[in-house]
Amino acid sequence: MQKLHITDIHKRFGDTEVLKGIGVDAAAGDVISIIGSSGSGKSTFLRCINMLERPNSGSICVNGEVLDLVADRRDGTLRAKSASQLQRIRSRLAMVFQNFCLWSHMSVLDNVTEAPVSVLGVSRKEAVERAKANLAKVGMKPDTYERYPSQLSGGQQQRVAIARALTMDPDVMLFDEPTSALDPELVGEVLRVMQTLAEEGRTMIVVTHEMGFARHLSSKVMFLHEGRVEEEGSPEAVFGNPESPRLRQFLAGRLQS
Amino acid sequence: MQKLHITDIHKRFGDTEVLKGIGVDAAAGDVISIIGSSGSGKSTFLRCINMLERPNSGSICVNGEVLDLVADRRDGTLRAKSASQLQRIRSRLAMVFQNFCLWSHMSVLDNVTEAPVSVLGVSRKEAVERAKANLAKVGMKPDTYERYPSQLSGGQQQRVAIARALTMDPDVMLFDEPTSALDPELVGEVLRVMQTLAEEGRTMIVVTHEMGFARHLSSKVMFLHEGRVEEEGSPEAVFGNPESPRLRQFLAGRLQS
Amino acid sequence: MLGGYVVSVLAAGWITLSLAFVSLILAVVIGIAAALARLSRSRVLRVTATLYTSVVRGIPDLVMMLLVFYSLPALLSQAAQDWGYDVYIEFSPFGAGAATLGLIFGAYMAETFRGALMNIPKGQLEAAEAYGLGRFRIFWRILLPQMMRLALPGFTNNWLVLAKATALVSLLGLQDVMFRARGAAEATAKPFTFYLLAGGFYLAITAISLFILSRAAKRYELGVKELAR
Amino acid sequence: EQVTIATDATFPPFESVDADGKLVGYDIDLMSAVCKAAELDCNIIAAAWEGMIPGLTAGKYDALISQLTVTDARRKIIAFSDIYSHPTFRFVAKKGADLDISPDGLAGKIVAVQTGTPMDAFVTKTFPKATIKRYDGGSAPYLELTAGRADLHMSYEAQITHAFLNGDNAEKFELVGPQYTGKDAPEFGEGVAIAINRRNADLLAKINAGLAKIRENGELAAIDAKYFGKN
Amino acid sequence: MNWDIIAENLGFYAQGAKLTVILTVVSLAISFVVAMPLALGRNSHNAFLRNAIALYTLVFRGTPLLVQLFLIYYGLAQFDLVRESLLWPWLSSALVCVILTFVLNTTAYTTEIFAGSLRHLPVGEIEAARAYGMSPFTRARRILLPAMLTRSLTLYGNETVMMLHATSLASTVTLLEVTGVARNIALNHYIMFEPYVTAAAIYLVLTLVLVLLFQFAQHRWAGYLQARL
Ligand SMILES: Nc1ncnc2c1ncn2[C@@H]1O[C@H](COP(=O)(O)OP(=O)(O)OP(=O)(O)O)[C@@H](O)[C@H]1O
Ligand SMILES: Nc1ncnc2c1ncn2[C@@H]1O[C@H](COP(=O)(O)OP(=O)(O)OP(=O)(O)O)[C@@H](O)[C@H]1O
Ligand SMILES: [Mg+2]
Ligand SMILES: [Mg+2]
Repeated sequence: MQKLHITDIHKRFGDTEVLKGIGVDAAAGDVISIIGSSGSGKSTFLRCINMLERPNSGSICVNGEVLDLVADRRDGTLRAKSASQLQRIRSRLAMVFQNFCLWSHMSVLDNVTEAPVSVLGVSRKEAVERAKANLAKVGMKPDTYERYPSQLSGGQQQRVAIARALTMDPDVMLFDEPTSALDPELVGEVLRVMQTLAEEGRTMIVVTHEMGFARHLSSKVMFLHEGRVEEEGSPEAVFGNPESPRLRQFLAGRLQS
Repeated sequence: MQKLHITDIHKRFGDTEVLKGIGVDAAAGDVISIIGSSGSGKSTFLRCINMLERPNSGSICVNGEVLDLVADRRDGTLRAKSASQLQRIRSRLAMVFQNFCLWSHMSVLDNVTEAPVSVLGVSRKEAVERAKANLAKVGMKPDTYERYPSQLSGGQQQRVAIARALTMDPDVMLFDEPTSALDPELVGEVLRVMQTLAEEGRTMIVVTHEMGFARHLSSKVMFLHEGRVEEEGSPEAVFGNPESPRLRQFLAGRLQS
Repeated sequence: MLGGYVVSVLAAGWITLSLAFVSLILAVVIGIAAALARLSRSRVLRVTATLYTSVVRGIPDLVMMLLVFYSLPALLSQAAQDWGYDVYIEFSPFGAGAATLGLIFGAYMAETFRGALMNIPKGQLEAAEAYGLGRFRIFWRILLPQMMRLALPGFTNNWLVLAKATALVSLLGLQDVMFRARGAAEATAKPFTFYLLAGGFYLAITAISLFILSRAAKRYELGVKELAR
Repeated sequence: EQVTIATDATFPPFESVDADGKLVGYDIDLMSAVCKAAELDCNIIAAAWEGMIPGLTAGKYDALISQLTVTDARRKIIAFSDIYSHPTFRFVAKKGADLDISPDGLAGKIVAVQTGTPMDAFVTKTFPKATIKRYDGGSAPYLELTAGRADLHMSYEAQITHAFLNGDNAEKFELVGPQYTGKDAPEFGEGVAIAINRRNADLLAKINAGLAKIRENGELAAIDAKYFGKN
Repeated sequence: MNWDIIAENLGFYAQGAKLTVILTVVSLAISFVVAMPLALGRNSHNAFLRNAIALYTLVFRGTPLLVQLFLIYYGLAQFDLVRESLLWPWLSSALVCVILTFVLNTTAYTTEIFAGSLRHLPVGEIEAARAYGMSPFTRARRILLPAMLTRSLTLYGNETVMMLHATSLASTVTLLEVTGVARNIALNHYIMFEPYVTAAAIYLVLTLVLVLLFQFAQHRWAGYLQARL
């Protein structure tokens, strides 16, 4: 079944068009990696999928449900017609932000349990249990649970953000560079967690700079360049036999470790 | 000549000791990579070097000048005796923060020219020239110069932060995961810039998760674990022949790309 | 004999206090609603709230009070009579005073809260939206706690001004601290004694408020990184 | 039905509050006597000067007693009872200031008065060359006098003697100039009376009847004697 | 209605408006300059400085402006020492006393507003300024003050409007600003609605000018704080 069906997203900031018609299709269990150079529009695209950014045109369909969009009278951007529909759809899409965006006034545990309790109506007790399990999965030790985000290291914040998304038990997960602040060991661990999720049939869209992840774990890779999908296909095709010169240049740039 | 001579830094947050006696020595042109798992104290150590975090004990010596430290009466942490000495020393140490910390009320160009003009007394015109050169070096296009940090993508913010540090033309540069938000192509570019800096004789301390960088560009690698230096030495020794089991585990965790 | 006057001035304290509290509650409710309206995406709400905050802040409280208490009932009665109803509309001083003060300070509170909301890092709100939290929930769990912290300096100022603005209600015949102090000053020809006494009363309220609010601030500063010294 | 009567209780000895917060003074005693005589259920309350006449016309108060002088201008908007006393008005100044109370004599002098009172109207009209400073309260002009910011102040003679010329001040300040009454200048009005809403002819009649009664039975004279020691 | 009385007195209103504007602008200009260093001092590490400023803001925010004006205008004049001092030519002037009082009062509120914003600046940005070796003065001038001012705009806007309205107290010491003119007419002609509505209209216009100025400033300098709910 089609879990996510996004077509032809355009997005302008002022005069500059950042997204020039991008879409993505994902079935259950698909892991789609989005790669591309800095500023190519990856985060913006991800943010358009759950309407944190209002696209100028395009359509969004999650789990077979089409999100009703209307053009705003003032600037012509699209907005959700029904706030409750948007909320429902968003609760099925969990997102890990590039800069984490943990709630700074809540402890680690509260950050992770907040959405399940208040959005999904999970009981507090169950939410705590799930939260602890997920925090453990990403390697957070129990002595950090009562800390505030400002008292965590960068990598710890990122892991809490991942645990927060996991605890929502969503249909589709949107990851924006989920391992950028992690050391290689943890990257491996988190990627293993994501692999398990994929095997459980969860759909994932992952913006990443980890070519290892894109190559080995994803079912499809999209290469974004200046707001367009320059190339997409299976990892083997994209990495093994890149067609566009931009992609070839992009892949050539990295150092071998 | 000894550019940086830090000894035996201890740092506690409340009851937990985060740094348990760490030091580092660096000569001109040294590139020292600090690796270690998330939460091991890398950022804290870097922040102690320029006294953004007050250590509980230890000594700091930059460019042969010993920073005078006295114990604070209230909590016993060390603070600089003379504010002007601290400023002078800090102006020779440029830092790139893990979460960038750009000044949100200034445009990109102002962010980069601010410190050279107001701290080093460089003329505005020259600062702008230098700033533009450095922004170009890290691949920022001129159309972004007048934007505010909030209008930049994560990678762009990180590049501005790097350009800001470069424009200070410092003796010692402190980088806290300077390439975490960058795509592989840009990582390559930024690392090349850093390589040039090293060749010019500039000293760098780099906290990094890029093992490629640590292995190929650094003159020395330190592996931090739970607030201690678990292992240090030449990259060949550390990567080729890791002694401590923790380091071996750490290095084994990562995926091959 | 002076002692008796002192007692009578201070006895009016509870009128001042209860009026101040009722007005404050009104002002906070109105203020939050107007602040949210000003930042909302709906043009109608935004324009209405902007009009409200600009116009209401534009009219001096003294004038507003006089108009509401004296002219408005007269106009309303007149209108009612024109329509053929012989009713006489009358506001109680306390009610009219509290309503007017609430309305006026609601506008100041609205600006205060708006400023605070604008200073909340955008990502905090986005994360809440992305997880599908409902509007009410977002407000209650994410915005309010952070807004409280940021709004506290302005809120404190507004409250202190409001507490003293209650003295205006003496124009409507309500005997608050300032009214009594003035009466005592004239009766005894010792104005300084009684104005100082009134000043002391308000100062005490202020000191107590600041103490309580600084406690509250501590509660809301939790999780905020403190700058190393 | 209760009759609400407002007074600006900042004008001793005519009306002020005592230490218990009770209203006291000449006008208060008089009003109570009138109410008793007219068998009215009266509630005398303290109000702010600025809000009194508007409050009366708006119907918030039924009557006012506050040494209100009867003038033609006021008659246009409110009704007055029969006049119950004829106050005298005086200047007060520093002893030995040797002032010439005439339009030219006061040229350049600073005269302090309470805003919107008969005294205000009188000095404004009679001494155009003087600098006139207007204050809200009854006591502010005295403070100006002692601070030396004003040369003269004009008020009810009884108020000056009662509220100001006692203790220390009696040695430094004195009443100067003629005793003015309504006969000397129209601004001082015909005398003082109780103000009543013009629509309330019924109440006016009752109060006038009460006034007549206390005048006849000597109560008014007794109150006069109590406060001013004259008959 | 008696609008002809208002028409006759329009000249007075014009003079009153001029005085109102002068009082507002002078008080705000002085207090703005003074409040900036005080705000920095209010958050200083020096406990004595911090507490001294806190005490000052407590006293001047804690007592009614009317009482402050009363004590400064009438109170000081009761001391022979003051009257014989060199300052007396200044202190005997109502204008000087009024401006002095207003400045003392609004500076207290403004200091707290600025100090509050300062406390809420993102810690990382201040750390970055330190890390680049900026001296405290440079840090204040280039980072703290600009960020503080832009983040306080809404609150400071409130304070300026409140100051504008507070100038109405000047009439209690014989300075005839707009409210004083209105009160004179009201007391002399026994009308309330017309003079005060006229006054209100003047204040409204002045307030709207302030509001527009602040909206412009918000747009021009605080655009980086993205307001959006
Ligand atoms: N203000 C604080 N209060 C309490 N604990 C803190 C505080 N700041 C940091 N810590 C703790 O100190 C430890 C070291 O943090 P640090 O930021 O130095 O880690 P790091 O090595 O940089 O990790 P990362 O790679 O994730 O950035 C972490 O366990 C962190 O939770
Ligand atoms: N609010 C904004 N106003 C103007 N331009 C913006 C705004 N937000 C983003 N942009 C621009 O849109 C482009 C795409 O940004 P986006 O954050 O999607 O990039 P990205 O692909 O995620 O990059 P990175 O890998 O660096 O995170 C960038 O050039 C950025 O400067
Ligand atoms: Mg991005
Ligand atoms: Mg770190």
